[in-house]
Amino acid sequence: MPEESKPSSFTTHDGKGWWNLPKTAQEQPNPPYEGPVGGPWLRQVMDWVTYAGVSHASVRGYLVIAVILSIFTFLEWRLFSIEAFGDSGRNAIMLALSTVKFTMVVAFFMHLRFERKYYAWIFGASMGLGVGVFLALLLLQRHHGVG
Amino acid sequence: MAQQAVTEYHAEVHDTTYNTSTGLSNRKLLMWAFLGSDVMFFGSFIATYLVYRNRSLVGPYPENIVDVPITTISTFVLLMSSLAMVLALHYVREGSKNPGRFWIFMTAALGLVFIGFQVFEFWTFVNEGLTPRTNLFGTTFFILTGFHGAHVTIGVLWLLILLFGHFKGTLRSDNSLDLEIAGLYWHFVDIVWIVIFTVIYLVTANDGAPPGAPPFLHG
Amino acid sequence: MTTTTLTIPRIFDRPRSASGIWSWIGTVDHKRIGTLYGITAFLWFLVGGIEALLIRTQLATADSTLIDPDTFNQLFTMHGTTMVFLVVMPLSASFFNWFVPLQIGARDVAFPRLNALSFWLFLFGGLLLNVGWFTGDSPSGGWFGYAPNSGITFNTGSGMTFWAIGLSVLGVASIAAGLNFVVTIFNMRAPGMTMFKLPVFTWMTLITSILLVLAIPVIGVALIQIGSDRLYGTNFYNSLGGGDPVLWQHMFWLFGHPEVYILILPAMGIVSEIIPTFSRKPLFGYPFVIFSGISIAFLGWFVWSHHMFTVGLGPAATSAFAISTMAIAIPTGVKILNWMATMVRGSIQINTPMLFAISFIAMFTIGGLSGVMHAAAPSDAQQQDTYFVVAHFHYVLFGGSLMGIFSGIYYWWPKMTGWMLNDKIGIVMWFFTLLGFNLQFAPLHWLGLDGMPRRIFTYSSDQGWESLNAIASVGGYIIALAILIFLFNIWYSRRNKVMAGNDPWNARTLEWSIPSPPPHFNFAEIPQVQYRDDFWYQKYPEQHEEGHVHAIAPSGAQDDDDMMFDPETGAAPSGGAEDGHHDDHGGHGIHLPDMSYYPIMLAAGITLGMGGLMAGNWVIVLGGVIGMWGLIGWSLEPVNDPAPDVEH
Amino acid sequence: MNSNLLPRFPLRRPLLVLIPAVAAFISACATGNPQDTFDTAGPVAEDQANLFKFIFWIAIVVFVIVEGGIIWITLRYRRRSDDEMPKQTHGNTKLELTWTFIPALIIIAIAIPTIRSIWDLAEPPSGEPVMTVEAVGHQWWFEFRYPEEEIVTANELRVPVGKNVIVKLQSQDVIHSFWVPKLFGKVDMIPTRNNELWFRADEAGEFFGQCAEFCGIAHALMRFRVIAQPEAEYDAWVAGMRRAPEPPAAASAEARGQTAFAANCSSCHSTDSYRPGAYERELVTQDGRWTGWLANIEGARIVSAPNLTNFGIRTTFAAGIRDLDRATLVEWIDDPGSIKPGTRMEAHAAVYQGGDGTANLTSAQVSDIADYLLSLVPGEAAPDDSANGSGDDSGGDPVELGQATFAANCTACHRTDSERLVGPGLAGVADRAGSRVSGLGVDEYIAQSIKEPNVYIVDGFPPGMSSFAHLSDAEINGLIAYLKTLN
Repeated sequence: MPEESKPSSFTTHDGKGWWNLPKTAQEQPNPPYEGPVGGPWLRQVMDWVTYAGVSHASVRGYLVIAVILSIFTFLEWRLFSIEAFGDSGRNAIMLALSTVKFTMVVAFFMHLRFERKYYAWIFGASMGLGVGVFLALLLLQRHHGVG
Repeated sequence: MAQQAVTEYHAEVHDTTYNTSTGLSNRKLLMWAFLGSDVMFFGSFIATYLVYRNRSLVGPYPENIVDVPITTISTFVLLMSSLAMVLALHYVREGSKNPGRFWIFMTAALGLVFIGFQVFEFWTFVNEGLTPRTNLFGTTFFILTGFHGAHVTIGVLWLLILLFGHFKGTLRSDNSLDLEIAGLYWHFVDIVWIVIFTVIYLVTANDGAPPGAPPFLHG
Repeated sequence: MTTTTLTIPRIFDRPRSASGIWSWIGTVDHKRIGTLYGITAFLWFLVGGIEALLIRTQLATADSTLIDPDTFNQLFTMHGTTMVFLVVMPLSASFFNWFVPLQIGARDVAFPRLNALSFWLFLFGGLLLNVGWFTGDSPSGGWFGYAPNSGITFNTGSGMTFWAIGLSVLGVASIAAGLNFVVTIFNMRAPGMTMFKLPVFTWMTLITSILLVLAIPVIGVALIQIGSDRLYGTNFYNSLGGGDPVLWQHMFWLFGHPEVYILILPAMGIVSEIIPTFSRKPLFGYPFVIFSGISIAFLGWFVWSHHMFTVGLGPAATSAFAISTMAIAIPTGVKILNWMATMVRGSIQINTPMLFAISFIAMFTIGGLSGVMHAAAPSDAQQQDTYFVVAHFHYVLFGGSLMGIFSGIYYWWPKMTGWMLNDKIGIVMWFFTLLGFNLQFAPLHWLGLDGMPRRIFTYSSDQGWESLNAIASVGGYIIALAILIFLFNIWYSRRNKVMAGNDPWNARTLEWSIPSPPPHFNFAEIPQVQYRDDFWYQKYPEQHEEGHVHAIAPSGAQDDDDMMFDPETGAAPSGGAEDGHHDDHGGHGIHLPDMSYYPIMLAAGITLGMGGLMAGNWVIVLGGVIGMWGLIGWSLEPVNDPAPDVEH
Repeated sequence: MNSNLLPRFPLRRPLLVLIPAVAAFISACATGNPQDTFDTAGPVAEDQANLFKFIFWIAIVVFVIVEGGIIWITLRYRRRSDDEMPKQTHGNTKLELTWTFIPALIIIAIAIPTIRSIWDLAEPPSGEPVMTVEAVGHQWWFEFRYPEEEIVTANELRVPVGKNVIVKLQSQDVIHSFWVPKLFGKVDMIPTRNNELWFRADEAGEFFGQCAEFCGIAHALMRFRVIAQPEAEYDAWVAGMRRAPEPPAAASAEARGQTAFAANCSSCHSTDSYRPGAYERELVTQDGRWTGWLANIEGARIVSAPNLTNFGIRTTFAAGIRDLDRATLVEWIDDPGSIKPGTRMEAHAAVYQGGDGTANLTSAQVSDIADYLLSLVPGEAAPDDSANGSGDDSGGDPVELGQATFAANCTACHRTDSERLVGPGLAGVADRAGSRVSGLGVDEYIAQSIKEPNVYIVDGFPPGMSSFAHLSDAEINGLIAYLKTLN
């Protein structure tokens, strides 16, 4: 937490609506989020893609992401009809590809890559809980061996 | 260029800091928390679909009617609408009027195209004998994709209202948060579709009759 | 910067009444909404209580024919549904609304109109649930609605459909309220109030709200599924179409177990405020209490199948859920011991709120211990669906949640009204509550172990269950007597008013630093927080171990004549706090959100739209029109009118 | 905490008295009531009760410490003067960690026997002889099937003492739960799922069971008995269930009752499952009654119902809620809803329609039916392969023989007018039969339908009928002759 302000000055309301808190050290922005995965090479990639440090990516960055998403979607379609992988192999590939797509949209289009960590925590925790709980449910149902 | 980036950074951060305990906008926090809630909503539907996978007593089964190539196209359309959405936000924030309008319109239009694909798909399925009452696949498929479609529809309406606001001048670069929040919702609908597309189309589209169930005969 | 707003034609003016019914219908003030929640929930409490009394009357004797089985099924279905969704949850919500903004030093919640929407949806959803009492066809499939018994094949009336629709409406209300409080607690804290300086009640509200936001969607989906089964013939839980009735149980308890903590955590928060106050000691082990709350909430997601030990999960899954369930006992035990340790070496004032809080610990402990017995799956096979379970969860929900809530009512009543509830009558009420409660529910343990199943409308005399059932029924009537004493206390104390002043209990949190009842704007100046229990250390600076506190009075408003209230009416000072958006009072420049009719319109629209699924398409259309009107009006209506400066 | 305070504990002495008092109270808990979970009669319930008692004692210790502690703390530290100010202690990490770990240890102590018990009780001990029965939950009665002995009965499960019994649990409609507190904890009966449990009765006796999952309007009245008997008595019962009752004397009350029963009750209740092959047929017929009800819930006149074979040896009826005696049986037949609200019999059987819910029978008929039912006890005769005395085959009128054969074998599913039950009404069958399958004449078609019913299925009917090829040629010919008289 940011350092507490000196209690000597009791700040009054600044008159901009009930939701606005008085100006204190509290409202200083958190340090900008530095990305979910570190590593200098990744940061360089990110810099190129996003002008690191900006609160959102550039138009060029968005276009690059969109092209990657399109390629992945195309790949999914092409790989889907290949029988050689077998069912489980194909499912693994599909899940991997769509996880990448999912992450890219969340990280770049939804700006989670550039945002304060609160948002990532909220969304990540909900996703984690949902995946955990529903995987447990699926496992339980599989155990029943019905169908 | 690096110098410029740093300056831009400070400007941006200042712009998006609010007088709240966390410095985050109430509304954006609300939207993210809502998306967390919606994760559980769609999670429940998807889990139901997977639990009932391969358990239909009668056809049609997915392998009989699911059309992956067409849905790949509609998936692509929805992905592109996400791109249009970020571009719209970018230009509205920047204050570029016409590009902003164009991309908001494109987002909504691509969303409409996606809904069109879905309506077409539903229509085809019903014609081939699959309704929500037919079997478990029909029940879970229509409810899951139907609720996603409802989310898209709400998103399209929201975008059209914002587009109207942009013409009227109530949506400007200084309150682009309105558009950003709608954008978060829109992208969320997109990522939900990425999951649904994988689950229904790429993973289970080849499911046939479960053992013991009668084969489905076309016609 | 000036704002261009769309001007839309107004059918009726924005509400401005400061009193009368319209001031309540249009209100967005968190305190008024809290009051509305409280009164409405208390009325439902009376309804649910009457249902319980009818049930107990029927079961007081063997082979009773007083109530026919169908009515009995409706009674216990609605008793469960009412007490969970229309009583304990909204009573907690009433405290959330009243005291979270006050405890964190805010002037309102983050989204006042959304807050109003939550309340109206709760009210209307509750009405939808109870429509059946007027059509003669109340829900009768149990509050758990197990498929396929709740499906259209086996439950042909309209009751369970209204049940599904009504609960969905309540679900929207709960999610909206949950989101609101998450944002409020994260974002609206007074300067200096870091997360680990939050009062425990606020913390428990935050945890409860997060649980609401994440758990309600699961039951929402389950309700949509069973509703579409009933209305449109889909196959989700229709076993003839291959649907799996056990999936309903999974979905229901996936929600249902977090729901248990939604019901109990607020009460835990309330007693965590009351015990330190009346022991004159800070809560012992604050971080432990918080973290145990968090771990209870997290673990609560992975124990749901212990409600289903008898459906045949197989030994592996049963073992896993038995262990995870037992694990929850650990953080719960930590909380109980911390409350006790708070009292040790304290200076315990014995009065009504404290007695209720102590009873909470005592009774909740019993419920917790029988909970561990349920976690042991083999012995649970004998207890599941017997009166032992009924005893267990009433010890948790009545002995726990409701004791905590009554303790909270007595504790915060002076803050909410400005006058005290009579303590002597309160203690009499406490005595009868505790006596009646134990007479009513302790025998049920024995009945359950003696093989009496739940949800039976009668039992035959050869079972040997008569005497204990008779005792239990007497206990039920004693509880009813206690509630009558409570109503008498309100009437009596209102007639013989003893004014409370700002801080009648010598309490510890910020809400006691402002007048009772609080002014419309809560805090004339937003307080600057330095410590946990900041208000306490402002009063007793020498008590702080660091030995110093800031010397500033908690609220400048206290001594200011301008801020005095008429205690009779609770009305605002003539300076005009009610229309606080004017800049002319006290120079504080407080902008409060203005009243609005749109929340109630949107809520009515949603309710009509969903109720129309049963009532007919024209009702859906009507609901759609009203709802869209409300939604559009809401979007275009500025929070403050005339439009003040917005953020930039 | 505060161990130095314990000696001053003011409630110490009362507490020392309290502990044995509680113990005495608890041991007095076994009430001996019919569904007492402590008064166990078999290993499963005993294990479950022992686990409960083990946890209970731990819980009592915790209970006494916590509740005693609360009372003591409240009294000891009550406020004595208004201005006293206790030391502001915020916590003690060591102490708190201690009381995090102590509950954890207690929990582990409870978890170990719990897990062991879960796995121990999952299956019957291997190597010991087992028998299998099937229990089917219906709204609101239990059907019991003995697949090895080919017996179908209802609401009374007879088992031999000392033998492990595996019960396969099914449900035809909603979820029920199968529970005999003195023998075993409950396991749910769930449609679409096959659960099972096992138990053993170590002593002979009649044990009360009850449905434990809310299953609709008469949930409270869905009870049953497990009757554990010494092996020899059990074997005698099995043998008895394979024997036909003595046919009623001509013109007796029982004979009149049999006629009235055949006309009004036999489409739902079978009474002849002692015949060879009747077991499979009863299963198919029961399913047919059920699916027929589902297809037309409002108008159905048939619904799955308890098998009444050798009903007279039961001790209870109406799902275990009444002892079997003549007066109660008469009352039940006349107005079942007054004894068991919501019962499907009154809601659907034709004989209860059109009036106030009581049977459209004279009181004499009701009384005759009761007499007939009570007379259904295993006769002396050895199991007989043919129906109604094959000795009569040679002589007599084939139409009369056919009518008797029809009454005994067919009325569960077929009516003699044109109304459909499970199968089609057979009025006018002679006119239709010739044109159904080319190449088959009337007689041949009917004979084929009796012997190999599933070779040709008329549209709209389930392929549910089982073969009646075990009937003698004379009986089949008689049936054909009789059916041709129906118009």
